[in-house]
Amino acid sequence: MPKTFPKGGVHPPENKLTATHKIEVLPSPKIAYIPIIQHIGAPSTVIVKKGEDVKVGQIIAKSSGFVSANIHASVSGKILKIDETLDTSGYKRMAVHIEVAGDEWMPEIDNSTTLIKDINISAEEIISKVAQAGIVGLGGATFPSHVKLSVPKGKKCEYFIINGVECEPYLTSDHRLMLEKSEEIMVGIQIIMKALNVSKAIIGIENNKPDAIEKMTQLANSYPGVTVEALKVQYPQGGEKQLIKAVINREVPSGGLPIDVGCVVHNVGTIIAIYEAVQKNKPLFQSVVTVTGKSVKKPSNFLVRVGTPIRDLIEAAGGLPEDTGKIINGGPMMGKAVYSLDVPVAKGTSAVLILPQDEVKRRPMSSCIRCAKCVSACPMGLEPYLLMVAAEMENWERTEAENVMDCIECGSCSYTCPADRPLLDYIRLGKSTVSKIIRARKN
Amino acid sequence: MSKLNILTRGLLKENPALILVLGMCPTLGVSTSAINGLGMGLAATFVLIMSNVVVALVKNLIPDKVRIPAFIVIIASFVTIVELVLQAYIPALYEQLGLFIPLIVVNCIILGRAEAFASKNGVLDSALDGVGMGLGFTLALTVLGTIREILGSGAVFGINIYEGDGILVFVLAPGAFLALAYLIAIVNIINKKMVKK
Amino acid sequence: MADKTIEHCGIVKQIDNKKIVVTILAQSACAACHAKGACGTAEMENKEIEIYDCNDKYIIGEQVTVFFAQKKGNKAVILGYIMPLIFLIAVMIIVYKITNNQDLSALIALLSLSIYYFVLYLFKNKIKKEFQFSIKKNI
Amino acid sequence: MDKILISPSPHNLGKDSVKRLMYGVIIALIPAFGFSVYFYGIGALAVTLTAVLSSLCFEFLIAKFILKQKPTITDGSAIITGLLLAFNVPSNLPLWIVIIGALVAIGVAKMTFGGLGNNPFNPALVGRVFLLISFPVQMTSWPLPCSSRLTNWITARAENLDAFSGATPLAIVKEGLAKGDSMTSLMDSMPSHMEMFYGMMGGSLGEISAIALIVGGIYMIYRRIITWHIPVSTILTVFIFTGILWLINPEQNADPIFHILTGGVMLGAIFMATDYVTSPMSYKGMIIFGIGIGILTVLIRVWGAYPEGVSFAILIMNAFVPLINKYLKPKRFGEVKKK
Amino acid sequence: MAKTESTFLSMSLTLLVISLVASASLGFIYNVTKEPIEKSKAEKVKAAIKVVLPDFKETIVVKIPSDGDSLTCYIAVNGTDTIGYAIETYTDTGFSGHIDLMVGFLKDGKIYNTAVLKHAETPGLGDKMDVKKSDFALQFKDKDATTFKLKVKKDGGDVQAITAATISSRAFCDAVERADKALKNFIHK
Amino acid sequence: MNDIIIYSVIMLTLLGVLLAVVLYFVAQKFKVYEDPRIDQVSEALPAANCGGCGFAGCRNFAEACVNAQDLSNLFCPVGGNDCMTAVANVLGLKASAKAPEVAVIRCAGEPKHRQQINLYDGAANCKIASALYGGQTDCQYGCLGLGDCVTVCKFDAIIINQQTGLPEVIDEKCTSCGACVKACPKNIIELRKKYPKDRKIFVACMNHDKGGIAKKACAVACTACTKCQKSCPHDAIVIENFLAYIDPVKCKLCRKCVTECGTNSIHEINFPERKIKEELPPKKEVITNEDIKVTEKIEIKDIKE
Amino acid sequence: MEYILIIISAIFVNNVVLSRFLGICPFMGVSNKVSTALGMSGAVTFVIVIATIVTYLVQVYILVPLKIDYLQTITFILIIASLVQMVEIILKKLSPPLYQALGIFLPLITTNCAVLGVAILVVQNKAWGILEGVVFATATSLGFGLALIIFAGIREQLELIKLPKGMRGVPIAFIVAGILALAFMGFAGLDK
Ligand SMILES: Cc1cc2nc3c(=O)[nH]c(=O)nc-3n(C[C@H](O)[C@H](O)[C@H](O)COP(=O)(O)O)c2cc1C
Ligand SMILES: Cc1cc2nc3c(=O)[nH]c(=O)nc-3n(C[C@H](O)[C@H](O)[C@H](O)COP(=O)(O)O)c2cc1C
Ligand SMILES: Cc1cc2nc3c(=O)[nH]c(=O)nc-3n(C[C@H](O)[C@H](O)[C@H](O)COP(=O)(O)O)c2cc1C
Ligand SMILES: Cc1cc2nc3c(=O)[nH]c(=O)nc-3n(C[C@H](O)[C@H](O)[C@H](O)CO)c2cc1C
Ligand code: SF4
Ligand code: SF4
Ligand code: SF4
Ligand code: SF4
Ligand code: FES
Repeated sequence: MPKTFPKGGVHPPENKLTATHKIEVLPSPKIAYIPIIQHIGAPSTVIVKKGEDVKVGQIIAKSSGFVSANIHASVSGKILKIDETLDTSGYKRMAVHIEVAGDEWMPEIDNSTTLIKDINISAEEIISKVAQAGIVGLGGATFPSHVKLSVPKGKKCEYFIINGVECEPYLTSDHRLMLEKSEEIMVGIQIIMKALNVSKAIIGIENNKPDAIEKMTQLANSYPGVTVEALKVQYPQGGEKQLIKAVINREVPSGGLPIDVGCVVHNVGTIIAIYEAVQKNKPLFQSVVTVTGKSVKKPSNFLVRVGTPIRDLIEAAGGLPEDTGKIINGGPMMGKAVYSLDVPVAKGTSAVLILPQDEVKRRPMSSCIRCAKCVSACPMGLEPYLLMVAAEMENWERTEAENVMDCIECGSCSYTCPADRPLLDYIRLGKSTVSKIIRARKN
Repeated sequence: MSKLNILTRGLLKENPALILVLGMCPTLGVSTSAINGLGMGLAATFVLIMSNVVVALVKNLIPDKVRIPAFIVIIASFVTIVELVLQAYIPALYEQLGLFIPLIVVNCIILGRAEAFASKNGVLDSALDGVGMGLGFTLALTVLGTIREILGSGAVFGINIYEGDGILVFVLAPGAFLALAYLIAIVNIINKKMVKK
Repeated sequence: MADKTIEHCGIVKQIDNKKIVVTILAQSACAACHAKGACGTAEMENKEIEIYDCNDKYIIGEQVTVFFAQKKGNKAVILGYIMPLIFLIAVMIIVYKITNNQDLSALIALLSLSIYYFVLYLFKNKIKKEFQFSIKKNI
Repeated sequence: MDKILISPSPHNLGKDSVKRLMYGVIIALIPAFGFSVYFYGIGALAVTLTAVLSSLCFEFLIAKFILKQKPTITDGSAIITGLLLAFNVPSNLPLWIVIIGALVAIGVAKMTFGGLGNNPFNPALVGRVFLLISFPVQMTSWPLPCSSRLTNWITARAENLDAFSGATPLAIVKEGLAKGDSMTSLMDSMPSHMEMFYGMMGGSLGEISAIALIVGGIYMIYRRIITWHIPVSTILTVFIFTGILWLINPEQNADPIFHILTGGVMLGAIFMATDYVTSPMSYKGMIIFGIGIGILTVLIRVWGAYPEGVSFAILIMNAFVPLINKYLKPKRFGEVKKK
Repeated sequence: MAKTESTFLSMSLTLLVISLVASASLGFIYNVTKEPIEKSKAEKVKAAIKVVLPDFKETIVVKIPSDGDSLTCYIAVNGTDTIGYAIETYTDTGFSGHIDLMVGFLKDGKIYNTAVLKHAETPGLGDKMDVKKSDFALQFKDKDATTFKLKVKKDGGDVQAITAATISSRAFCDAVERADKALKNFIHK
Repeated sequence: MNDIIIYSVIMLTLLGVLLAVVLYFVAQKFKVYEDPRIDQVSEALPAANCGGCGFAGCRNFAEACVNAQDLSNLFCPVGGNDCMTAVANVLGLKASAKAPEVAVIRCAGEPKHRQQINLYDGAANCKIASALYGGQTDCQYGCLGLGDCVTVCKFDAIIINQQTGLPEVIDEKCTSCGACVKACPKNIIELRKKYPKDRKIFVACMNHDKGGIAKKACAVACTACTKCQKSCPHDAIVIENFLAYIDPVKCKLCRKCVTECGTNSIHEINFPERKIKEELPPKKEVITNEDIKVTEKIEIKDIKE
Repeated sequence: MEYILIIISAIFVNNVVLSRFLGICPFMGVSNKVSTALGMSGAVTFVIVIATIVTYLVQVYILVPLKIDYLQTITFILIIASLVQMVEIILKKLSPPLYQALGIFLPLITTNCAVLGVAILVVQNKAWGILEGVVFATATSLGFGLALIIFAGIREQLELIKLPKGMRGVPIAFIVAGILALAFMGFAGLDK
């Protein structure tokens, strides 16, 4: 029996349409819109001005704190303006508009494909390079990676876990990266193991990617301490708490972080970014994006510059299909719906999903039949039906008492509910209200 | 408040059993048949009127802090009288009502009216209030008893109205709860409509 | 956790140098009752709670929330009602086994409750420590 | 192109719907229904049709005219209630009694609470127990099953009413033991275990054929309509508890296989205890719920006034469901132990 | 009139006076009703005896032993003629426990009639033992326990039980049998 | 016979005295009877238990009143001044007077005024929708039309107008409890001073964007053009953050600004028809089916009792 | 064995609330939250047991010998009323904090049908001595507690539900009680 996490989870149809499509490089857009908030944490401060010329890889916004990240130009050209632009949040936020001219890179960046294996800098230097390069987690949360690499005093990291699960249906960017950049990943792992000072690294990959498992296992033989764990296909195995449970059978305590059980988890994309930052001085300004959907003419995996409007990606994939109902930035379970094609790709964008109306239009909800399917589906052992009612009745004490803050917003509950109740919608409302209350209490 | 109002509000608008939901134990316990309901209702009415009158008479003599015990003594005396009289002259009813006769003492309606009305009003008003509330209670019990008797044993006041046994549950405990629940619901709705008008 | 504490609205009545007295309206069975206006037995009773440890400043007449742990409430019930009950029944059974006289054993059991209460009295200070209330300001 | 939709995640929708689940249960009930028509003929058909149709009617009328909601009779839950009510009564029950049962089940036990999903008690069982207590005579005289009914089923219903009155095996055992007969002699007059497994015995029309019910149960588990927790824990508890009693005194107690094959244990455990609305939400809770049903069933059967106890046991445990839900929470991931 | 203040004295005094008045008047009423109460109790017994026995003039009350307990037996006489025996019997095996019956036997030991004095059986089921509710009790008329087995048919006797109330029927038989046995014992002695 | 009476008398009298003694102790030492004024104050209150006063329920408010030294900070918006006067009379204090208020909806963006750019398909709840996106139109400030304010109003005083997709306040029912103000995630609802005959003038817009952007998003948006400000003879209009606001205290209902506004975003309500017909952009056109579509899925839940 | 039958009978078969209809007021009034229901049943048990003992002794040693048992009702109610108050006084005097804790934890019941009803039932049963009486009283209160707690659980669940308008509050509570009583009928005969 392949390992998996023991409780909850669902198994939606996988639909990995682009699993065999090689990553193609998409040319730079005419105008790039680079948002200055692309991560969890404090927004960065813009350090360029309108009219200035920038080069690829040049810092245009500086990290404004420990939990924050630098933002680099992904294209070269002239800054048109710094203005409010619609981003994936659905709100207008500040972005730097760059009119592309040529493709001039910062000189220190090594733009070759040669693999550099030797790691000859110290752990501290690695972390500072990662921070410099503005790397954030590409697994979805876009949490600044250098924070995770700086293990707090008193804690010890025993395992470095590589998240190659890609449990979301449709998405294949991590899968392709594992096939096409396997060596880089291995070197990246070595770098991070050095930074974290750990000797054991485990790559978790779900069984629906046998080619990736095979390739990584082969390579792992020549890298000491690295092993590959094949996992049963089960959503949300990619959630770091579930992954840790599945791989080393430890439970991150409620309200805790992976480091509390001696783990650090990184996504494979993040690892490649770290490799490039450390070995090639290349900051994070590109992203591998799966553009897919059942009606999409040419579903593909693209390597895209940050700031490219998703319109360009969709065009490259054969244009917007007639029956489009929803455009999603990310996977169908956790991604964000967007309604404008002008939304730019950000660091954390891993997919643009175009789903037809009849597949995504929600059915009207009926009353809860207490079937407990949501309870058995919840990987966190919560009772979604109860959380929803509590949030609906605005009984925040109860919502909090029922551990709403543990919800990882995986959506398994809403997915599974036969009465089509918008469980997660209300649970999120509960979470945000309760966290406000908790914050107010602390002050 | 007009005298008529005092007299009639207990019937529907402030019906002690159906609107105020007081004295539920006897209401449920003795409403197995219309006649039992009527008997219990009248017994309670008697105690209610008498205690209201007496309380209204002596209300100023009683210091505030012994008010409740004094009322209890008064009420309990009348209950005992009812007990003795029933036993002597209507022994059949006495046996039917059983435990619930002494329990009139703790019936909130009686103490409640003594406290809330009689201790603040004159003798005549208190008597009228007693009559109104008592009849309201009696009405509720009789109606409930009739419903349960018709459904449960196919009779009204012991007179058969259809053949067969009826739906037995209604003379048993669950039927009491169910019938009362719907009766209260209906009366509530009617009352709300009347208030609106 | 909301589910595990009991809260009551109260009003600061008196403030000494160390102690705050809060009056709360005990939610007696009747307090929630729709018919309490018609019913005299309703025990609308003000209870006074003394609070010893508090950091914030309060003023007389201020609305506060008094709360204490559900667990302690259960403990209070056990100390106040369940333990004496068990004690009573135990004494009754023992005395009955010895004397074989039911009524006597009942009487003795009843009287023996005073022993229980005496013991309770001895533990007065401990109990006082146990049942502390806390207050917080109403937001 | 229409407007682009937006909504919070997830954007993927599962394919389960209330209707699919309910009709799944109805499909699972078909084998048992087939057996009962085979054994009881037109009586079974008439009672079942009456129960289902009147359940639908009452639900429609109440929803439309009293609650003023949009009637939801197509979701299938009222059909299940009707079916299961019919399955729990004798096939010769006068139809007007069946209609009263449906009224109580739908009107009192379900719609009074606001309809599907809100009722704390199993509607079909409330209907059934209501009838059992109200019409003890009619509810406890069963026709004997007889396969010939199918061939001449036109006349069968009329005959059923008086000619073939029999008792359920459990009632025979209870009476017999009360009279002082020994278990061995009672068992001799009883159908064999194999016959009971098919359903050759007296009883309510849907409860007799264990095999048909088990097939239905397996189908529901396969389609993930129910999980195994409640049926297995219930049946196992009955088996173990009666097994212990049997081992202690085989002359006074029937054997455990007899107990699980008779008196609606199968029907109750597989179809009625598993009703979503009235059963606990966590696996732990479901198992406790099942054990509770098992123990109560045996208690009532062996020491109580009723020969059959499943209906009461389920209803009583229904009452405990909110407490079970309150105190038996699923294990939270990464639960921090409180000191 | 001003409201009386709550002082210790006034409080005690009021309650004292109220109790005094209450108890005195209660005592009075008790005295008045005492006789009627006793009379009505006696009436009830007398009425029952009249039902269960043919005409008679007077009764002699005796206690007759019945395994470990004793039953009240009213010997009905017309002058010196013994008409029959009315026995106040009971059973504890009713569905709701205790049942009191009056059973009348003629001189030859035949049951003349029965009457229910007190029961708490379920209305609609067990309460059919009352003649007013069903014919169940009539089947005991003119039966002799030596030929008519006082057991319900399910238990191998001759009594047709009330449908769905076998327990009550059984209890009824038990009470009648108790009276029968006690009487036979008594007469034989 | 007489024994019985004597025993009875002794028995009951003893008990009576026992009870008196017990009660005496209870009364003397322990019981604090509830201030009877709490009941009286409660009676004067409207018993709506809406929380508009800032307390959990009417009774808590009554308690607070009884315990307070003065009533200046205590006000029941539902009962209004009459009610507070009654309370003050009971307590012998001075009532705090407050101008009666009424809720107004500060958004007029009907479907025909603002172009719908997407279709919200999540849970029908304004808070959820607003946490996710700016709404179904380009205006990030406008009403979402999902009716949180309706759910929360205990007096059935707000309804969603099926044609405009916007909430409307029924003035007679509104008690100015403020529940809707708290409920609206877009802060669209304001409690405004109640003028005679329920007349009101206010800017029905919350759009803080610059004029051009605002105007593009919604035809009736306030563009902060300052025309109204200039026209107001009472200096009642302030413009802040690209949005005009009419100070209800200063406003004298002269209606000058209303005609001045180029985008028709100042609303006048309950005024008599103007004598001189002015060129005003038509207020309400025939509404097409297309426009109502958005509001169809609003499920207005039962108001909790 | 006899005691066991009394216990089973009082808790399940003839449950005070569901079959004897005693103590309906606290049943309806206090059973909103499971936690209070639990505490409440503890308190009720104590009060009922004490009241039973005292009234039994008074009945057997005072009322009956003096032939004034017709004063039963009035004596019992007075005794119960003072007893409850006395317990309070004692607690308050001995341990004010404990008293305060109980005060805000528990709604207080002084007199209700159940207390008086049980006292009367016990002295009415001629076959019982005081031991049986105490067992009966305890079991009855446990039955009261059981009903109260189950009921509180169901009501907490119903809180989360939109009930039809007319049924909210008392009517739905009675419906639940009715169905509960129906279910409890299954225990019939267990006390034999
Ligand atoms: C407020 C906050 C603080 C965090 N602090 C740390 C940290 O100190 N060390 C660390 O390794 N990760 C830290 N994380 C990162 C989380 O462990 C987690 O990796 C990140 O939120 C992304 O996880 P996800 O993609 O599963 O949501 C922090 C996250 C948040 C939101
Ligand atoms: C429900 C859920 C599913 C997730 N699925 C994946 C996944 O399939 N692949 C992945 O790399 N990260 C996934 N994540 C994010 C991880 O939890 C975690 O944040 C990430 O692996 C940390 O690596 P990063 O900091 O490099 O992003 C998921 C998170 C959640 C909450
Ligand atoms: C609430 C209730 C009350 C009952 N009352 C009686 C009764 O008074 N007398 C009786 O014999 N059986 C009564 N029964 C029925 C018995 O429990 C039992 O089912 C019946 O006596 C079986 O006898 P049968 O063989 O005559 O059907 C009652 C049942 C219930 C549920
Ligand atoms: C697995 C399953 C079992 C069910 N069992 C019952 C049942 O025993 N009785 C019943 O009335 N309805 C049953 N239903 C239908 C439905 O859940 C029931 O009517 C609700 O209780 C009504 O709110 C069942 C439904 C499912 C899915
Ligand atoms: S409650 Fe949260 S963690 Fe649980 S299934 Fe729903 S979204 Fe996932
Ligand atoms: S899955 Fe849906 S219907 Fe089932 S319990 Fe959860 S919320 Fe209710
Ligand atoms: S409209 Fe708003 S302020 Fe007015 S009553 Fe309703 S919720 Fe209260
Ligand atoms: S005004 Fe009402 S409908 Fe509009 S957004 Fe605010 S709460 Fe929602
Ligand atoms: S009437 Fe029985 S407890 Fe109130």
